[in-house]
Amino acid sequence: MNSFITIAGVVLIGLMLLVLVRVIKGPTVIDRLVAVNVIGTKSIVLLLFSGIIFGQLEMFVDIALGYGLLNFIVSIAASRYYQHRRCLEQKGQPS
Amino acid sequence: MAELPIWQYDTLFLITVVLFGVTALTMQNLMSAAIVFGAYSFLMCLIWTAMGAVDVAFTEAAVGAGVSTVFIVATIYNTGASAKPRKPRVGFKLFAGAVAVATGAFLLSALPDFPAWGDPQSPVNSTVAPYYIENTIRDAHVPNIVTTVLADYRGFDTLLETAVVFIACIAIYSILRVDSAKSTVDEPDIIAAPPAYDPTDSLIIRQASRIMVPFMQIFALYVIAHGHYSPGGGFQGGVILGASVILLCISFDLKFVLRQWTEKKIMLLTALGVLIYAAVGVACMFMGGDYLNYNALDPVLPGDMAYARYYGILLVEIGVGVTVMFSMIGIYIILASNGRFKRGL
Amino acid sequence: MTEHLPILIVLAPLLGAVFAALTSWFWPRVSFPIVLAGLAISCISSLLLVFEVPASGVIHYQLGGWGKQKEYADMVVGIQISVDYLNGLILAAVTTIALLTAIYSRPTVERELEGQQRYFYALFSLLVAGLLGITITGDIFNLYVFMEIAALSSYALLAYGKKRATMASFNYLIMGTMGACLYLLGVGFVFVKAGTLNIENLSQIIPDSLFSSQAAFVGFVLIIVGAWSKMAFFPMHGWLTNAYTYAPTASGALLAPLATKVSVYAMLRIMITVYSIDYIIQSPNIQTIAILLSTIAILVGSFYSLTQTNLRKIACFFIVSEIGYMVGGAWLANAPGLKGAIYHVVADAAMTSAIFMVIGCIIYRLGQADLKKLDGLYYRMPVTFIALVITMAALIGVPPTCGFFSKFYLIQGAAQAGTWHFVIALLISSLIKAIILFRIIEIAYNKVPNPAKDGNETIPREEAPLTMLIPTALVALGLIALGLATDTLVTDFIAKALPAGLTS
Amino acid sequence: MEEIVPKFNYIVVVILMMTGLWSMLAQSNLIKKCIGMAIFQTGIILFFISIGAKNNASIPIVAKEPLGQVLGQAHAPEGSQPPAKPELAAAKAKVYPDPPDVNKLTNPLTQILMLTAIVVGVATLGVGLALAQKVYQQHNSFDEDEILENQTK
Amino acid sequence: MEYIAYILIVVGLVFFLGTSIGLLRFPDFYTRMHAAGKGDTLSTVLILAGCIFAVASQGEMSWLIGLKILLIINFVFIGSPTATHAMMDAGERAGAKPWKKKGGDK
Repeated sequence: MNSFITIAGVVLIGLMLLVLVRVIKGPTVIDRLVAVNVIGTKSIVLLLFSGIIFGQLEMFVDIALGYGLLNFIVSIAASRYYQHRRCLEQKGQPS
Repeated sequence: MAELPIWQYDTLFLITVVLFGVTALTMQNLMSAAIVFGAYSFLMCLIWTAMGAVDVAFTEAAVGAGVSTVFIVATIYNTGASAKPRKPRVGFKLFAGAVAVATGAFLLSALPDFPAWGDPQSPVNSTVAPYYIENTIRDAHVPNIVTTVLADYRGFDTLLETAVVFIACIAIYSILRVDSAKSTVDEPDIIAAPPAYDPTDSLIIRQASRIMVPFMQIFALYVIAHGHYSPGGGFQGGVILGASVILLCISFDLKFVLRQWTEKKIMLLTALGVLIYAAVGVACMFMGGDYLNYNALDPVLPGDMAYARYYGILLVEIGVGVTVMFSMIGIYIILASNGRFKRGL
Repeated sequence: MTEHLPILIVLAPLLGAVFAALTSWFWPRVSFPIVLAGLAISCISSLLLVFEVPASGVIHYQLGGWGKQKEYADMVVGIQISVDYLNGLILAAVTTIALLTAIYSRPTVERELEGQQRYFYALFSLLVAGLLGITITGDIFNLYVFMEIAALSSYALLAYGKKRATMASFNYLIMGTMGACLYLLGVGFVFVKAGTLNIENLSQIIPDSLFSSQAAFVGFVLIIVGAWSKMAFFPMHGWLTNAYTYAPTASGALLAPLATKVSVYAMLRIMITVYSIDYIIQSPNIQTIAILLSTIAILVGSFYSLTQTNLRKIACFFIVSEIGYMVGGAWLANAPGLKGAIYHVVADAAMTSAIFMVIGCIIYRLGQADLKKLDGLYYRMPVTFIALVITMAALIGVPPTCGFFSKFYLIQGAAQAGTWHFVIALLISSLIKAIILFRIIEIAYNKVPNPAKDGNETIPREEAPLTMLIPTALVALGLIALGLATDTLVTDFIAKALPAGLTS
Repeated sequence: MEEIVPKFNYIVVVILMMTGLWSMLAQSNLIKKCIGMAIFQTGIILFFISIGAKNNASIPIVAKEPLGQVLGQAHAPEGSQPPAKPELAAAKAKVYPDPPDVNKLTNPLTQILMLTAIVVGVATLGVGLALAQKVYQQHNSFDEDEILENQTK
Repeated sequence: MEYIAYILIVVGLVFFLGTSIGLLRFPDFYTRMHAAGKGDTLSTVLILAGCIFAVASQGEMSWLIGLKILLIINFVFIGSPTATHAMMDAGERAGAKPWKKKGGDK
């Protein structure tokens, strides 16, 4: 079981690297935001995987829960920023 | 090389994290840099779990996901996001690069002298640390060694750490606070287009936060109280509590929160937490022990000597939680409202 | 309660600050007396402790009651604070100057920071707590935390100033954080090889087994460079002048004498106690580099001070050169050099405090401190002017002020080590300070303004208010008193603070 | 290669720290300086956590079997009569017969140090951002060169 | 039990593969949002559910852990779509341009 979880985790990280490409490339800020949000959600999963591998999931599940609760604050804050400022692709605003 | 439990994760994360760090610094837009920096701290949190440092990971999760990126976003909201340098500064950059490379080479010159990674017999792991691992349970009945060392063996550090958070809050207050009633300067109209933003549009966000916030607060209290048995404690719980209020600020309105948490309340409670912590120490002194020696509190706390430490740790964790929660709220509100405590992100 | 004196030194200002922050929302007038009381308690306890050290030896205080553990090779598992000959003296100096500055600062704060002084005294007190903590702690990580406490409050105190202060404070934040980070990294490198953070344990482990370790060497260099950038030593001195020049008077008067000196103390502690003098002698390369850098620092500071016209900026460049004295003296690594360095830490704290207080008085009355506009200062503010002359004399090194004796020891040490360039730099720096003194005298005493122009018969006497004048006069007189007490200070305290191996 | 593989961590740490240091020195944008500062700090934290890691070791929380019993002991007798002190101590002795194996738990000390360092880092970041914001209010720019031009004007 | 865990995690990973490819290959913000918003939430929920079974199969199941993972699923289920909504709204208001076929109506 553990080896399966380890491999699954590695695959997950590999796919996260694909998302990372979008973070680096992403033409506008909001594309990056989407990609980062995906990475944040997947971090919860990886935290639980680590817990299973360490064999002490009850310790890690708290962190994952905290993460799950906090994860979307950044996304909402950043989207609020664009809702108010509306300056995604203005002149002189490199992205 | 013997294997760490999950070195595969660790190696991959390390490479990724360097990529993220470099990416965050090369972005030409500050919002991008802030967002990538947020992702950077997600990954840092994972690295620390992979190395077995759960409390650190929890703190980073709370700080990275909860507050630090939001602080940067709040600052950019009140200023501007462009990071195009006016001058290229090529020569200076090369010079700084040379300094950095030289420093790095100097640091790496000590590499052969280091113990191998994960060696249980290295000096760090075999000099003082075994004391903590072997005696925590006996001294304080707290299974989470990190909590005991944090609040008891090195409790003075934690008092100062709480003081640092408190200082940060009052420092930011005194740097940025402008009394808009007295200020002669008008509020800079930083929002180019007038905020023709109808708040009813955000019904979904509001409802979602309305569901999440109570859970966050209950969970944070659980984290503070349960820090003796699982990762967590005053700081992490305090940050989550603070983040829950910050979420309210973001999804509703700054005014909505300020109706409940006035400036005065926030700043007073920030100081109160440090006072709780320091007062526990002073109480120890008056009952005949050294400063922060919770054993001296044995007569007034239930249980045996070790339980006096157990409850002493709980008391100071509450103090840490209070200070951290209100400092985080205070810092966010000051940054987001440009020091005016009126409206903001 | 006497056994709790060591912790009271730090705790009193800390608690004073917290109470001041609380009361500032209800009774703003109360927070200043509370801070003053905290500083006074701290001052009294440190003075009591200094005189207790010769009687009872080094005083250790275990926080949380966690002391040495027999079964674990006598390692200290908690945090220990300790007072010995070296830091007892500096504690007394820091607390006294802080108390005097607090009394002094009241009128200037009320005038300069009107309407925004809610947390000023809380931050003031926290800064003092941080500096005292750096001095008293016996744990290198704890030292880092105290460093950050002092640093964060000083950023805020400096940013209280007018327009350019903010950017200067930001630059200070970047440099200060870099220094603190390098220090922390150095602690990490030491920790890798030694496994403990307690200074007492480290002072046994490092000379025993780590003299040839490259990691310990890298750690040493990083810690020293970190301390250097905190104290604005030569290549990293850029932040200091702007930060202190544009700060409000009260912040400048507190920070300029204390913050840099305490960093010098931290460096001395790492050099003398944690590593040992033998270690410095064994690694001659850094010794040469450090002495060379301090020579350059002295020269750069002195020459730049000659080009300035703002008295505050001149004083800031004096600090840069004085730092060179102390660092150079410490790295001479012989008995007279170290004596001179330690003595100069105390003396320079008093001298810098005096000069910044004098400048504060001048600014309070005249609104600026530009050298060219000081004409007739002697007739308008005689006490202030005399204090300025005494201070400048001490900076030059005229006997019987304290400046003379510290220079005497430093030159003796440099001669013993054969580093003549350091001696020459010291002399040039004295000469330049003398030039500046004569310029001041020429402007302030010889240029008599014409009173009839203003419609007055005589030049009006307008000294600063007494709460400012008395501390200024006290510190200026203290310079002479320190000079007269040199003998007792050196034989009873400083000579005993030196490591045992050094013969004089 | 045998030198590098077990010490791969340290190399990455040094790269991270130097990225941060470079950014603090060279970037002209104030916010980026702040971000670089944070990266430098995380590099140091990573360094400390790396030196405290142990092979085949678990997280520094004492094993879970006794945990449930301790929970029962400590919190159950809320309404009922709490056991007398010696009894409780005896029960403790039963629950934790041996101290935990040192090599099976990672080093807690480095983790505590770094908890403190993270908190200090956030505090510094906050103050840095506040100062940057104030600078922006005065000069309407985050660019260091532009601010210098403004000041000398 | 164990096989249910395997299946759930693998299916979750497949969905995540779809998400990443979608994020990488789709041409504009709105279509990427489509991939990220749905695939991400679904795959996370599936893998987390897989984790519940994985823990159960190892015999470490305590109702508390199960409950907490269910709570996490709940919060991801609330939080992730909310974030998606907020980002989409922000993108639209801030003026992200939808992709048009090259040579289409210009």
